[in-house]
Amino acid sequence: MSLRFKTREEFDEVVYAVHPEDYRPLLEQLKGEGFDYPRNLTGMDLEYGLRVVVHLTRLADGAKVTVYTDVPYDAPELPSITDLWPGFEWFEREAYDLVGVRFRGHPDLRRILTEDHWTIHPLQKRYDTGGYELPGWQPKPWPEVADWEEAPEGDEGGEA
Amino acid sequence: MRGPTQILPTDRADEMLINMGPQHPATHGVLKVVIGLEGERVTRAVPHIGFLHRNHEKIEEARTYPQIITYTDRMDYVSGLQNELPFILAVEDLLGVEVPDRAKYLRVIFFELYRLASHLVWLGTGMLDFGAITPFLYTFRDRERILEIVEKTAGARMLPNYFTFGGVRRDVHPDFFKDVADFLDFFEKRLPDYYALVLDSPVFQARAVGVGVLPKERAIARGASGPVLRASGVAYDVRKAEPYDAYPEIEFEVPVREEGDVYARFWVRFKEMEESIKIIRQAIEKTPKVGPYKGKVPARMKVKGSRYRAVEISRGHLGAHVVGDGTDRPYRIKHRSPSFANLQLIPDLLVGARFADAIAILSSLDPVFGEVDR
Amino acid sequence: MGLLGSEARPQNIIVGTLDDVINLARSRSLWPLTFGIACCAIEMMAAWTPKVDADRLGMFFRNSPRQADLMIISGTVNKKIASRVKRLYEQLAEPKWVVSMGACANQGGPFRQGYSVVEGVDKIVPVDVYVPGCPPRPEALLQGLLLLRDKIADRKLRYQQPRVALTDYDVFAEPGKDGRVPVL
Amino acid sequence: MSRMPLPLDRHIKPKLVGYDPTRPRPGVERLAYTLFFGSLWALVVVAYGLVPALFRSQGWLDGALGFFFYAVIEALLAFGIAAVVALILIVVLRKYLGKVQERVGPMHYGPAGVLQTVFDALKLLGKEDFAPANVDPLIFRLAPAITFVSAFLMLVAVPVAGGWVMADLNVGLLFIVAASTLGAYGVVLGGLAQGGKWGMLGAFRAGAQLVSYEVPLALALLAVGVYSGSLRLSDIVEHQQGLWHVVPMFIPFLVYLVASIAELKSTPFDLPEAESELIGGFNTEYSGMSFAFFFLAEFVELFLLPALVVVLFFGGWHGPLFGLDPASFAAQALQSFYFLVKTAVWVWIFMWIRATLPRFRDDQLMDLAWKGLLPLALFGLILAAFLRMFVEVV
Repeated sequence: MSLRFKTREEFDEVVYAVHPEDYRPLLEQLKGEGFDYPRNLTGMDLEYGLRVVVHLTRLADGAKVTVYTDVPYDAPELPSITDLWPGFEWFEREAYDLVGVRFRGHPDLRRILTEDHWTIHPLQKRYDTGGYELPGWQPKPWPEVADWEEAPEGDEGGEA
Repeated sequence: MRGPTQILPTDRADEMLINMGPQHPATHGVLKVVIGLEGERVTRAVPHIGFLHRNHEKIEEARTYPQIITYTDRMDYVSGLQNELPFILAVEDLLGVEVPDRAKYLRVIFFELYRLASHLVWLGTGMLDFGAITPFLYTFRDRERILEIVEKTAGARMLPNYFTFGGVRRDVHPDFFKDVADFLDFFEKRLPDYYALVLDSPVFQARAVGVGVLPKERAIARGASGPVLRASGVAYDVRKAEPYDAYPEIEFEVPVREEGDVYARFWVRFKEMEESIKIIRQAIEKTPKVGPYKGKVPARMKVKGSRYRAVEISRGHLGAHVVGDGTDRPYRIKHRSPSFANLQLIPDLLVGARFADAIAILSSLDPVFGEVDR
Repeated sequence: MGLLGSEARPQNIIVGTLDDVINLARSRSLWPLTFGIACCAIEMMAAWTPKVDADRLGMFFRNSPRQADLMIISGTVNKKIASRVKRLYEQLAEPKWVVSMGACANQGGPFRQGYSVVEGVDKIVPVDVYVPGCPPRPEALLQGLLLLRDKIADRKLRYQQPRVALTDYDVFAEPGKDGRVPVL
Repeated sequence: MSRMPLPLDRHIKPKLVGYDPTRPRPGVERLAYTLFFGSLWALVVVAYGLVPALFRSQGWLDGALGFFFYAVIEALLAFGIAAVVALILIVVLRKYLGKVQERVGPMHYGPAGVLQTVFDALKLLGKEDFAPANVDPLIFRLAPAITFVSAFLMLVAVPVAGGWVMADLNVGLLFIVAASTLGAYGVVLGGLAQGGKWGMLGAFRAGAQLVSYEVPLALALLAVGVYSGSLRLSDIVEHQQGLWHVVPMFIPFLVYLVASIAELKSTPFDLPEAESELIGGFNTEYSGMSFAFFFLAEFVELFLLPALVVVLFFGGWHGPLFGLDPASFAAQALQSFYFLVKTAVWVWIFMWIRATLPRFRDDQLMDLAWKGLLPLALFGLILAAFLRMFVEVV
């Protein structure tokens, strides 16, 4: 089965928007292409779901890629990539802690920055700065991407 | 469960678990490491962080772009000014702002001055962990001179909030270049003292050579950066890999050492100080004497798009991932901090070492908890 | 309490004089605890280095809270470390003082509205001197320490040390359940 | 908010620090050091010279009661010397470290900061002497006393001038070794009794280190005993009349120097305390006066171990007497002055080492003791025996 993703050029890097089911196969392919250095892993809340953005680089020639994928609120699960890049171990823990993405297969998925007994994921947009639930906050509808050959709508950095 | 994390008692009769930190003089802040000891040998090391988690990323979503620069200063507070740059570069990319030449060189000078200041703090506190008090006092004395120079121009000592979109916030003090040149001459005379007290000291060499060896592959896979990575034989420096500001026009070397032990990490930072001196000297020469210090920036900053930029601060690869939604406040900012990635090496490096070595290794990683916990 | 109480001022003139002498000694020999939290810790260290050198006022760092008289809260106290700060305060041997250094320790500083920050260390431990600044200069910290010295030793001042924190703050409270006014 | 007292301190104007670091006051400091030295010398003259002379001239020593009072007074004076030495050395060390580190050290309380230690001592007296819940109370309280007493015991056997010694033991060298070994007990017991993990680690390190370095230390002392033909310290000093022992006994001297720094637990051998590793090691849980006794013992040893260097290797009290009769009071006072000056120089060298070097690791420490110093000390012992034979034959 071919991988479902869209690529585009942004500044000096190649950006891959990928279907969550093909998130790990794509990254395995990139690892095979020699992207050996883990730059960054960001978790973010887009008000219709959660997004994970992975930045990688290749030390040999400095090529850079960005991979992102969206998961819905009710099933915020992604396969872990710590076995490909062990450097993402704490980054995934942080994304779980602050945003709430659960990584399957992570060796030690605990909260890292906040206390273990907390229940909220404070960087989600449903909370205000102080960690209180915003009154009347409603999630937005999921922007359906019917065909991965077309550009997914409204994924340019998230909507206000 | 309420209350601090309970550490389960060990199941081995010959192992003793100790909680090192958050209040421990050798943790450089508020790191907590649960260390299992078998005699003096470390059998396990579990780091716990987050004791300085200050919700940087959440609170920055509620601030306008110029306000956020103040917050970025407070991440790696030892090298305060350097933290502003990745965020500023990312926003400049998204806005398409041009930075004038003079501002580029001024940024480089300040950037490297803070690298010197930060390495001096590291050297002093690192030698405190080795049991020597005197280098600490010497390095802080030299650091004060740097801060005085910065204060004359920027108005504050440690966290000056001086860089801004399109350049720097104000022009430098008339004495600035002379002061910096004087300081460099003074500091070059001081460096042999530090070599004698630290790198060439036989006691230090006995403690540092062959201790805490980090293999090259492991360093890359763990995402280590900065002197920790370069001491393991990888010549990855963001200043060379993705140059920013005036670095492409400046000649400098990236010190690399193959051993990957504590001594190599100390050596790399020493050589970086020497390279910084060279860079500042070149930058002073090449700075245009007249010219604008700030480019044209739209008055109402409406940033749209997503951008990740990185710079090489004293501790390594500091990145900022800025996502704007077209308003004057960011939708999401993620700071990728070097010490955060470097600290993942604690279990790799500490297990099997002796307890005194564990302290030495921690000081050679040089974490700053403002950026680890953010 | 030590050999002689410091809060109660006895009527007996001899004991009273001895009390003054002990207070004088206490004020002249303040040993702070080595406990740096954040940015202010660097400036706290700078206050003991050649340019300012608080050691000339008889202060030097002790690493064990049993031997320290003074705790300088140098940085942001967040909810994860609040219980530890409270425990460290309880571990200090009497008599003990607390200096809150910097805006974060005074009232939360620039991070005041955040979900993980305790809005001022005086919510969990009693504070004797507040030093403003973000971060305060080493000289400002020194001035705060001199103020504390004069507070301890001054007979006319009759300084009553606060013995309890301002609030019975729940150091384990989760954000959203800590009873603060929401920030909207 | 109602629980906070009213801010009565609004009128306080903090006295600004009216001190210009670029303008030190060497005159005042020199005067202070002279006063320190003079007061110590005066105390030594009183304790070793005047009081015994008074008792002897009045014939009070013959009766049991007179001897009892003599012993009590001497013990008090010895304690006084130990206390004064510690008080002086603490402030001198802090000022010396300041000088090395380009700052000034304590200087505001008293002229040039001489009263700083007095304030510290008074404060520790008024500080809560806290014992955590899981300590062994008897041993926890006893350990600082053992440490201090052992340091203090060594003082008894040290001769400061010809005939000026509190107890002229014929087994003086063995007594010194025994007393310094006793000090290890205090440290180890104190670390173990406090029930904390840092204290326990400190106690283990202290036990290993002090016991290991006792061996080369004792062998070095033995070499001196063999060479001079006596274990009595005053005989050893007399034996150095022509040539100081440092020349023929150079190897035992080096061994003794390293081992005594290890006994002192100062850098580069400060592993039992190891402030940056073990918080405070064996004294982590001690506060108030218990801690002060550890502190005091450390500084009494900082005086006594250099004093033993002088007694054993640098000719003790010997120096030019300018034609005075060696048995006269004036000559003895002059000799005690020479002794104190030599000791001061060695104390300075010990402080210098302390200010300069980083710390060794525990296994390197053991390597140095058992693989380096012990063979060297044994060689020194054999050398001493050969030299002795040579001297006796010639």
